[in-house]
Amino acid sequence: MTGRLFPVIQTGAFIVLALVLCSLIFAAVGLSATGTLAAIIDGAFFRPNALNHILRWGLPLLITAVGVVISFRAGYFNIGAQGQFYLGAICAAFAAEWLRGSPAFVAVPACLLAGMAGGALWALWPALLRVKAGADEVITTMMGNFIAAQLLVHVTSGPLKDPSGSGQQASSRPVDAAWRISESSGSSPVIIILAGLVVMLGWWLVNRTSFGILSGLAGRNPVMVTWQGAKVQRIAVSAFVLSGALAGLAGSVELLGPNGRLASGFLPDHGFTAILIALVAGMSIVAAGFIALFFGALTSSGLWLPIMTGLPSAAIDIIHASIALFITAKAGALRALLTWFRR
Amino acid sequence: ANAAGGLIALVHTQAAGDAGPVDSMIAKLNEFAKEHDMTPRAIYAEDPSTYETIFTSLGEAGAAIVVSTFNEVAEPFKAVAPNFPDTKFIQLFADPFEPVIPNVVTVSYDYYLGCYLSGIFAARITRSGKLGFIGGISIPPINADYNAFKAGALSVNPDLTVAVAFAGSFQDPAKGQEIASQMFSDGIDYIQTDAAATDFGIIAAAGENDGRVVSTLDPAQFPLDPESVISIVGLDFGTSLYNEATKALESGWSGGHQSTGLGTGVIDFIPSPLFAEKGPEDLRKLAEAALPFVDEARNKILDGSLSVPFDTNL
Amino acid sequence: MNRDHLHQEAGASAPALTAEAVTVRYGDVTALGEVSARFEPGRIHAVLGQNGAGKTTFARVAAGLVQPAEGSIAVFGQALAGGNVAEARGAGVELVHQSFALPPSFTVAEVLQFVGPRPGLFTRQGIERYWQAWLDGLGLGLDAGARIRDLPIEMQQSAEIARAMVSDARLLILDEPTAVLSPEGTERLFTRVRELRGKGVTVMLVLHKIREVLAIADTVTVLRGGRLVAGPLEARDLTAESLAELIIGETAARLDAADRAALVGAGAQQHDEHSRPDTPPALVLRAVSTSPHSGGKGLNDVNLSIRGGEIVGIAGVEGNGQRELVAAIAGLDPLTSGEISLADKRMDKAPLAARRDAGLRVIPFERNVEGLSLSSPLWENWSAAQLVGGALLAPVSPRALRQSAEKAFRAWDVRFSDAGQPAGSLSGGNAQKVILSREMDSGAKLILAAQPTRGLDIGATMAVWKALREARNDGAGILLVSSDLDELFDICDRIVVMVSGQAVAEFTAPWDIQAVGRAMTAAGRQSAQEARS
Amino acid sequence: MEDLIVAFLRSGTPLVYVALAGVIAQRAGIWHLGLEGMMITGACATIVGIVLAQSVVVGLVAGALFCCLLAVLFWFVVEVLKANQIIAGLGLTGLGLGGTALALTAIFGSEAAVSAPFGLPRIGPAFGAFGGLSVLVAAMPFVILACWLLLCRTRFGLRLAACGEHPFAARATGVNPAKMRLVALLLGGPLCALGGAELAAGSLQIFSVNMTAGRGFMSFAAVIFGAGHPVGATLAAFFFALVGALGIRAQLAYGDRIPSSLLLALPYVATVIGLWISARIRGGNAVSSRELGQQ
Ligand SMILES: Nc1ncnc2c1ncn2[C@@H]1O[C@H](COP(=O)(O)OP(=O)(O)OP(=O)(O)O)[C@@H](O)[C@H]1O
Ligand SMILES: Nc1ncnc2c1ncn2[C@@H]1O[C@H](COP(=O)(O)OP(=O)(O)OP(=O)(O)O)[C@@H](O)[C@H]1O
Ligand SMILES: [Mg+2]
Ligand SMILES: [Mg+2]
Repeated sequence: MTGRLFPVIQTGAFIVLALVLCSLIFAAVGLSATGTLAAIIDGAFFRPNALNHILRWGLPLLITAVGVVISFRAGYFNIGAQGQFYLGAICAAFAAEWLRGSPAFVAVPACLLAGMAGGALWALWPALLRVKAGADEVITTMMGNFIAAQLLVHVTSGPLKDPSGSGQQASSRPVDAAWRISESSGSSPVIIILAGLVVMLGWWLVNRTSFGILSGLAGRNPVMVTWQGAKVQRIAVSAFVLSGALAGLAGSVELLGPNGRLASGFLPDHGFTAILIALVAGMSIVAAGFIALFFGALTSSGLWLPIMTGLPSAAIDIIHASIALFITAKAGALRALLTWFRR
Repeated sequence: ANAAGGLIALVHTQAAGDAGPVDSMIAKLNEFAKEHDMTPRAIYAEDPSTYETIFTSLGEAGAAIVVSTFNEVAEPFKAVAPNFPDTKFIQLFADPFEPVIPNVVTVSYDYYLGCYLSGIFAARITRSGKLGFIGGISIPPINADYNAFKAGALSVNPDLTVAVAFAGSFQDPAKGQEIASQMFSDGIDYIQTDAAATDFGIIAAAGENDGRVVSTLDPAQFPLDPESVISIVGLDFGTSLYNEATKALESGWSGGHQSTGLGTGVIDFIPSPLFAEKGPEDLRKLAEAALPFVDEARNKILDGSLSVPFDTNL
Repeated sequence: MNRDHLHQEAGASAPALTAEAVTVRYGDVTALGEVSARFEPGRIHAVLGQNGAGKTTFARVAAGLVQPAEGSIAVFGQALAGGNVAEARGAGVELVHQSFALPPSFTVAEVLQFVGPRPGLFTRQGIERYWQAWLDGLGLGLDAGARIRDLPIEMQQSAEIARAMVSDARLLILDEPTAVLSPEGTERLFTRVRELRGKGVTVMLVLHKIREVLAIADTVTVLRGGRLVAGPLEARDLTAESLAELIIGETAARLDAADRAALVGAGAQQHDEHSRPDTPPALVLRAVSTSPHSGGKGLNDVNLSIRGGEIVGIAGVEGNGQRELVAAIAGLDPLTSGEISLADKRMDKAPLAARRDAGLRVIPFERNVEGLSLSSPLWENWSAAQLVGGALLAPVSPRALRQSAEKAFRAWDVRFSDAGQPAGSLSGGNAQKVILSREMDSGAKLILAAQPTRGLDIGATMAVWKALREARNDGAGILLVSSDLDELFDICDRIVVMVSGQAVAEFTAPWDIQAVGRAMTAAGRQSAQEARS
Repeated sequence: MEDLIVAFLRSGTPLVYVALAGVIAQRAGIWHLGLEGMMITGACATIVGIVLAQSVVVGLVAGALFCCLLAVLFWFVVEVLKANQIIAGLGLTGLGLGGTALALTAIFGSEAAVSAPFGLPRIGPAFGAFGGLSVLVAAMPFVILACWLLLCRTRFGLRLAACGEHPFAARATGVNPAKMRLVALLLGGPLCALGGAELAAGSLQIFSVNMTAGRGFMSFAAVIFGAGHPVGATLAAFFFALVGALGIRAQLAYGDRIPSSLLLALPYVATVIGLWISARIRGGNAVSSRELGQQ
């Protein structure tokens, strides 16, 4: 049991280290460090409606993070979750536009599927570039994120733009109220069930199928699985596409759920946070579930903090950045430091 | 921790540091809060997904006044404001709400009209017959400004060309400089900017050679380069915020819509007084000659005899 | 051991290496426990022991790569602080690593420059000229401009030795240098080592093969389980049998005569005729050619057939198409022409998974790269073979797989503590047994065994041989690739010699050792002449 | 034409400096996604230094010092704490972007852009149309040459490359890869600072929040694209500058017909295509097996 507990303690310790770094920076610019840290906890867990907020921010992250786990386990550093998430939302928004007028039981599944297809496609080309040409997926998926962000600007101020009023919003028309799967500021049973399904299916895929075990082996040593006769390319492409589809699903959930419309530049850190979650969870699907809720709480707190403490938004960015900086650190490494100094 | 007068919050959806609307709103917010012993909060909301949560949180925190900007916050306002009847919501740069929500005031700006005037002015300043427009990101309000600028210019001389380019960011002065340099070397000699902090690079590019002028958007930019910044299409969000917040504290305040635009002092085409002193001789003369035409167009717009098309598509 | 005696023999000069109660721990594992020994200068010292006995660790302590937890080390009388390579190199110690440690994209000249004493700017031609001259003086036959990754393995080792000689090593340690060499390569290496001794260099060799120890060593030191069993002992006082006993301890008695003979290099033994002429062929290759790889040669018109119940050995100098042969049969290299049949079924284009279904099993060359995923759990490594044939979404039961894996491991006497431990935590011999337990199941009809005993200690080697013989007796056909002729002579029914991607000669028992050797080299020269003309 | 070359040099130079920092780190075995954060730090420190101390030298030195501080932090996290390089790099970038914004608030009371009264020295009117370029543009060829010599023509460079390619080989010859990586990151720090300084004070004299706008990431792409070679990365950086310039051309020519957002995506598309082509030619540029923090 201690084996399971250890990573949790380790991660907790490094989050503390990250917060210490933040406090140093805050102290340097004259902000109260302890006050800020207390406010973070307060905002995460003790604000009104805290649980609802945590679920609202955590669950879509969870869906994307499960996808990231699947592709990372297969050995591919697909950092394109953000772009795949955007493409999912864009495709779902197009589907919603085309299906205008149709009943919810048709439109909602269709939009969710369209979102998955969009995300999957946005993961497919880096996958093919990787397995066919050997082009590094870190760069291709990163570029994919930039391109997707431009696409989002384009569709929200062009083809999907809401023409109502003076037409000055860079966003799509609101989706039909009947299709919404959650309220704007909260979560809903539908999203909870969707996220639960994704976790369960993801867990099953990773732990109870051939694909799960072979992709885990391939992720650590593709040569070995090749010599076992597995088709590594097929595993790779499936892993990319699955992770893209899940990011796309999260995009369409955001569209039909809390957002209710497609807006230029929405949730710009979604993909990156999902990657953090996957890494912190140590590539475990179930752990990703809990860590996603932790990050949901952090996001919720980050929105509460400027209101309560007047903390500048840059300070919130710094908290996130320091956590990213430290959270993948490994314990026992400090021992290495001592050895190094002895040299 | 709140001061006696309560909390007044500005939720700005564009980044601070633009030497323009956002900076001036923050300054006025702080000034207003000090005068009324209120706690000011300037909250940067970059992500549209967070608007509702932020407004709800402000409501829950018992904010007295919440000010926000641009049409993107309209739907969140409609969703949140009814839940917090004691909080007064002000949306600057808005379409009117139908039906009116009793605790929301919307203020519309006809910024594009100022751009139209700049187009008229530009058409009379240019010697090459080539004008430029540089926006931050191609979003609908910026597109509308470009279309109005172009319409104004073509109304003077249909043979002019108006090039348009976007930097892709409101915070990228280097890109602004690169775009402006290319425009200037193409023979363009007048650029209207609409790109917040990106403008700094455009002004720098104009300063690199004689005969290049830019029209920007805030009086604070006049001194950056007195010989190149010829004018601005001003939009005084800060004053607007101050005025609306003052009204909100008065008794008998109620929600509704407020139109501001040309003629109210909030939006106007304003020639640079510094340029009038220090600008190159020939351009100063051209500017002096052009201004009466601008005034004439302004009057016609105000009395309704001239209608300027509003088009948010590129 | 009488230290005073050693000291007197060394005379005035200090010992090349003195270890005093050196202890090294990796977590819970005690890799070395209180090892004390003195090695005289100017001699060739062999260090022996089973896999995991601590030989590499001992070498690394001497080279400053590993900091001992306790104890001390002195080189030529100079005490070392330990754990500092620069210090050890300064004192004259150089270590040639078991798995070579040269950046593959470097040229030989760059490697030498990189370790060499000359900082400051250089030019490409400049260092190539300078180091070429230096290499020529050493007589290693290396091209200074060649890239490491393009060099055949023996040349890579030469480059390692050259690297070690740059700083005028006075104590040169070679960790299992012969594991990768052909018999001729080993001969050349030993000649070089003797030359070095002639120049006053002290050489320490980590070896597994008793025959080689007896051929080269002046003294012998034996480790077992991290402890010093004996040594340095004078080699001339030792026999093969006594050495085997020192290495494996009491189990030595259990060796069967033929293996014992093969292990100690007592010459090839005739053994029972196992092949059954009437069994159908498990593998038929007809005129198979493949395209050349980067650095290697493709197969060229190879005809080969292996019957069930027969072990066919592939002999040849490394890099003459053995890899390509295995890859082609496994379906990992596409054929440019020819036919492959497995158990009478044409499989020219079939993927490896289909070939596995037909009974093909592979023990690949590189156990740590091609055979195992070192950071993955043992049971996953074992399960891979069960999973690749089926659908990707086929449900699996980890618990059942784990249990089957554990059962297989126990049947193969793998020393493991938990099926969930990473494969990399096993010793080389045990890791090889994990592969055997996966590949040598009852469904095996044709087993490709590529260098299955490379780097294994004598006990593990024996286990592999036993397994191969049993599989053969159960009717499987076996293709055994090995650079160790004694191994081939001991267990093969037939030996095919490969040169330049061609099968140039075939031998059956009784073995004509000279003829096999001639085929490996003479035909090579001949084909090289053909290529030139 | 001259104008175009000037604009091209101007937009390429900051990328080149930062990409060189990335190359040095890459050679030592570090995927440096913190370049963006170091670059903005350099830009901020330079302008703030000029404003507060009225001295370019103070600005540059401050930039170099802060970047070195970040380099040490990054090194500590990835090398000592063994954190995932890519995530830690992105974290470092976030720290740089957020830290500079916070610094502005702390020093000047708001995130408003800061103008400096003067920028880096220019090369002077003697060079005609090029006179407006900063001395850092003029120094660039020498810096590239120095990097090339250091990395490809000295023993130090070989050692650095060994640390990246085969750390065990380095360790086995007495080179401490951890120390070498620290040195590599510390060499990169001032280069990033110069890249940032050129961006903010080369032809502009302004610092605004987020003004690097992804240039650090493009520099990193140039490192990969240029195969980790200083000259290759330089060419790649200028290739990106060229594509960016062409993107502007395209906007000026077709801006009213093709949506600008799509034209703005051109550099990224070009990067992907370039990476693809270079991978095909070189037979792949993917790092085959990354340590992904699996436990
Ligand atoms: N880096 C390491 N971490 C943990 N354990 C190690 C490490 N290196 C070696 N060991 C363990 O220390 C013991 C001695 O290993 P060593 O490599 O010295 O053996 P060896 O005699 O060289 O074996 P072989 O014949 O297989 O080369 C083994 O049990 C091995 O598993
Ligand atoms: N060239 C190398 N590069 C990096 N690490 C190495 C290298 N050589 C050895 N090591 C490390 O040292 C440890 C021991 O290596 P070694 O090659 O002695 O293995 P071994 O236990 O002897 O196995 P085998 O029986 O297969 O030879 C390995 O776990 C490996 O991590
Ligand atoms: Mg060893
Ligand atoms: Mg070994």
